[in-house]
Amino acid sequence: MLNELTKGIFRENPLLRLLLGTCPSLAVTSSLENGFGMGAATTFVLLCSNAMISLLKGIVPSKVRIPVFIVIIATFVTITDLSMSAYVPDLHKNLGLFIPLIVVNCIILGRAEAFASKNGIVPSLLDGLGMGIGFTMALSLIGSIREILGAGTLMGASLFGPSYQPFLMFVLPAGAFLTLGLTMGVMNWMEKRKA
Amino acid sequence: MPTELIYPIAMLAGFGLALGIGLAIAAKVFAVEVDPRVEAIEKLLPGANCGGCGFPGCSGYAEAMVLAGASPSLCPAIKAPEQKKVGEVLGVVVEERAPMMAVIRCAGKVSPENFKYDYMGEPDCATAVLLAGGPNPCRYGCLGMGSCVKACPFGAMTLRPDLPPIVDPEKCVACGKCVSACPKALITLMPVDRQIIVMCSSLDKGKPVKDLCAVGCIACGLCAKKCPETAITMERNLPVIDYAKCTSCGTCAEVCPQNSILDKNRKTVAAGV
Amino acid sequence: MKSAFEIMKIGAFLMAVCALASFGLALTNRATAPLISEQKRIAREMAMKEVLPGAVEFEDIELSDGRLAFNGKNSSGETIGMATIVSPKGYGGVIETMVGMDVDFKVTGIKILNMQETPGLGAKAGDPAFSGQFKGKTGEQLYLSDKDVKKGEIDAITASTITSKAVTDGVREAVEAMKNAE
Amino acid sequence: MMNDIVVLVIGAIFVNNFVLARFLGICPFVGVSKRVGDAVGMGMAVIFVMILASVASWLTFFYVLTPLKIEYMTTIAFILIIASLVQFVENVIKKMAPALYKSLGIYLPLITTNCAVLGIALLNVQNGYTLTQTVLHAVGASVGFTMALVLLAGIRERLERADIPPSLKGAPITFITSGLLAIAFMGFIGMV
Repeated sequence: MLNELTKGIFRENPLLRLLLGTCPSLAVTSSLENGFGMGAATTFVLLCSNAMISLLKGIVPSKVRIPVFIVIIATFVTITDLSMSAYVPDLHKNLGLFIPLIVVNCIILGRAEAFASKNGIVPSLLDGLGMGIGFTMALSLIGSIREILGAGTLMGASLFGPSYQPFLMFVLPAGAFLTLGLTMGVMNWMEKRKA
Repeated sequence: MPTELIYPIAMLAGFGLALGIGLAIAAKVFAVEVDPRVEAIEKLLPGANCGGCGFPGCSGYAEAMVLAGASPSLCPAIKAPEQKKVGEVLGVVVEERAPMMAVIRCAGKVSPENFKYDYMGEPDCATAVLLAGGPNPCRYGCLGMGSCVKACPFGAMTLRPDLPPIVDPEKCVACGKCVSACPKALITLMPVDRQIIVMCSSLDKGKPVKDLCAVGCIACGLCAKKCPETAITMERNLPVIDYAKCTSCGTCAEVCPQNSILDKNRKTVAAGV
Repeated sequence: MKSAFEIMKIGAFLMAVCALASFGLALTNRATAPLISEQKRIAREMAMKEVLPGAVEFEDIELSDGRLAFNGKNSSGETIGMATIVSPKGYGGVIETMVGMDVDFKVTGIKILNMQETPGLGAKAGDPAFSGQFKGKTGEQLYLSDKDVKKGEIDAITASTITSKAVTDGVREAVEAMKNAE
Repeated sequence: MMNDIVVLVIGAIFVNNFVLARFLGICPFVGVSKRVGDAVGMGMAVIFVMILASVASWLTFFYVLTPLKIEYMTTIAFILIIASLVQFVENVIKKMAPALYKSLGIYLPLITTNCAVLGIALLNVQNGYTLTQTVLHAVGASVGFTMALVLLAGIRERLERADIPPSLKGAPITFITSGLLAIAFMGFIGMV
């Protein structure tokens, strides 16, 4: 049972291994805070939708399977969206368009289809939690790299003092692609060296 | 129930109902009846989509068999038990087909030492042949870079240092992919049980061949003269065996001064293919 | 007839799920809606105070061209200036800017409400270094210093002329709008 | 009016290209860009669905959500429509054009989970476009998406032959290539 939880973090890390959920991971990881916020929101939605879908898996008629799953996921996303804009407005502004896009985030529908619709509620919850944590860690990692290089700060606190000329590229879209590609490369390299 | 609760519920529920019914009707109206037999046969076929049967992949072949009555014995890659089952599904008797395999008609030495230039390009015959017919001094000889090996969907061919690739009769299903992949057209499909094979495709005569290759056919014609069944005729400086007459006695392989003819019983070809 | 019942069943199932979902959403919305509008109002209030220093009380008015504006009154109740919101089109999208102006049409301050300018380049428009330049300027001075022929007094941000020009034009437009609304 | 059309379409194709600048639709962008043939197939499917989805979502927003003052339901209503639309289109194509379905069919379910389709529906509404602008934006965005996809597919086909450090093979090199592509596309910024 524990393996459901741990597999999501490194071995089957949704972003760096399974290549799921790359859209938000590139767009909102311009800083650690955004990356973490996005990861947390996605984890919450993933948990709830995995639980709900594994409850309903028996009675969903096959012809409307995808619309039903999507409505469930969308409900939790909108709840997250509304509560975030009420309680954490500035983070909500940074994440902007990408909170509603959690609905089509490939991780959630992917896990729902691949896992939750076939397993019981507890494994689904664990799987959701594992995947969520893995995703949040990956996002925070990329977020911090991009923030340190792109803006010379971490969580807003300046690291290298005012004289540091930030490497602007990393905050721009192109930098996001490069960071993700290189991070995956390093991970593969570590995997090879360890194995 | 205040209106600001009713509106959203009514709206989404309305959409849900309309779309649910719409999808259900669409699934019914647009249902495409798939003949169950096609699926059954498709499962039996090897699924390598090699095209050896002449149809676009296994699903295309399965459909052709069920709908267009194509003969079930066209699939080169199928094993006997599955082929029998396909026959049963179709309700047709499947006549056995002699197993075939691919043979590379060249046994010469293929190594960079005796290449006519230093080839630094893409390790692929089709690319190498573009450069003055490839690095092999013998214009007809194998380049040894494995275009055929890459083309084989069943992994039946393996590259060897200094020699043309070797074909594993077990794995080879004679789908013909390698035949079209070889830029020198050295590969032909032959019955697995054939004993006598001319292992050279050089159209040159005498000295030019002798200088370049230890086992190249110099078109001396001895095999044609000595063959007890006169099954061999010399065409464009190469012996062509009429396998109807040939009794695999092996005299041609014996007399051949260059050992260009392979006799599987006694493995005469010098390169030991 | 069985298939008709089957279709209805599927339709009903999706409807039920949607109804349940929207019920949950409506509840959440009811809980969060007041909070969100409260937040918006506070943000606007803060912006207005920043743009019209010294103003305590605000009164919504409509300008001649239908634009929404506010009259700023100080503690003793007299109007000390006006503010409005303009949305010039910048480099990455619309730059929503609030512009404050005192009674003799001098800009008292500007604040960028939201924008999607490139971080590190256009986004510098929000820093006081750039937005502070507008204070005390009016009419003719509200042009980019090197760019326009009339020798304006606003220095553009390096490597983001488009953003600087957009904001400057927006502020000038706001001042014009408020001027002829008097 | 003419200038407005050009600005909108060219802007969506080059300036804020859906994939390279707005990061929408990366999953299929990475997943399906192995061969140019697949990329074009996916591109066509995306163009078709994006335009249909944009129009459907615009109509829903302005004739259902706004009058009833339930704008917060936008996301859930849009995604429900898009999912059903894609499933409906899949059924239609499977029946009407089996050959087309064979080459295009496998991509259609992929599109439901495609951020670009929902992304454009939401953007059209957020930018307050009129119906014609919505269609133009959809055309521009989907053509931009297809162009980026086909460009990457072309490059990736050549990458198969290049010698890449082993740990960078596969997804990492694709992202790095997309990054360079994004840098190239940055040249268009400010054009519109």
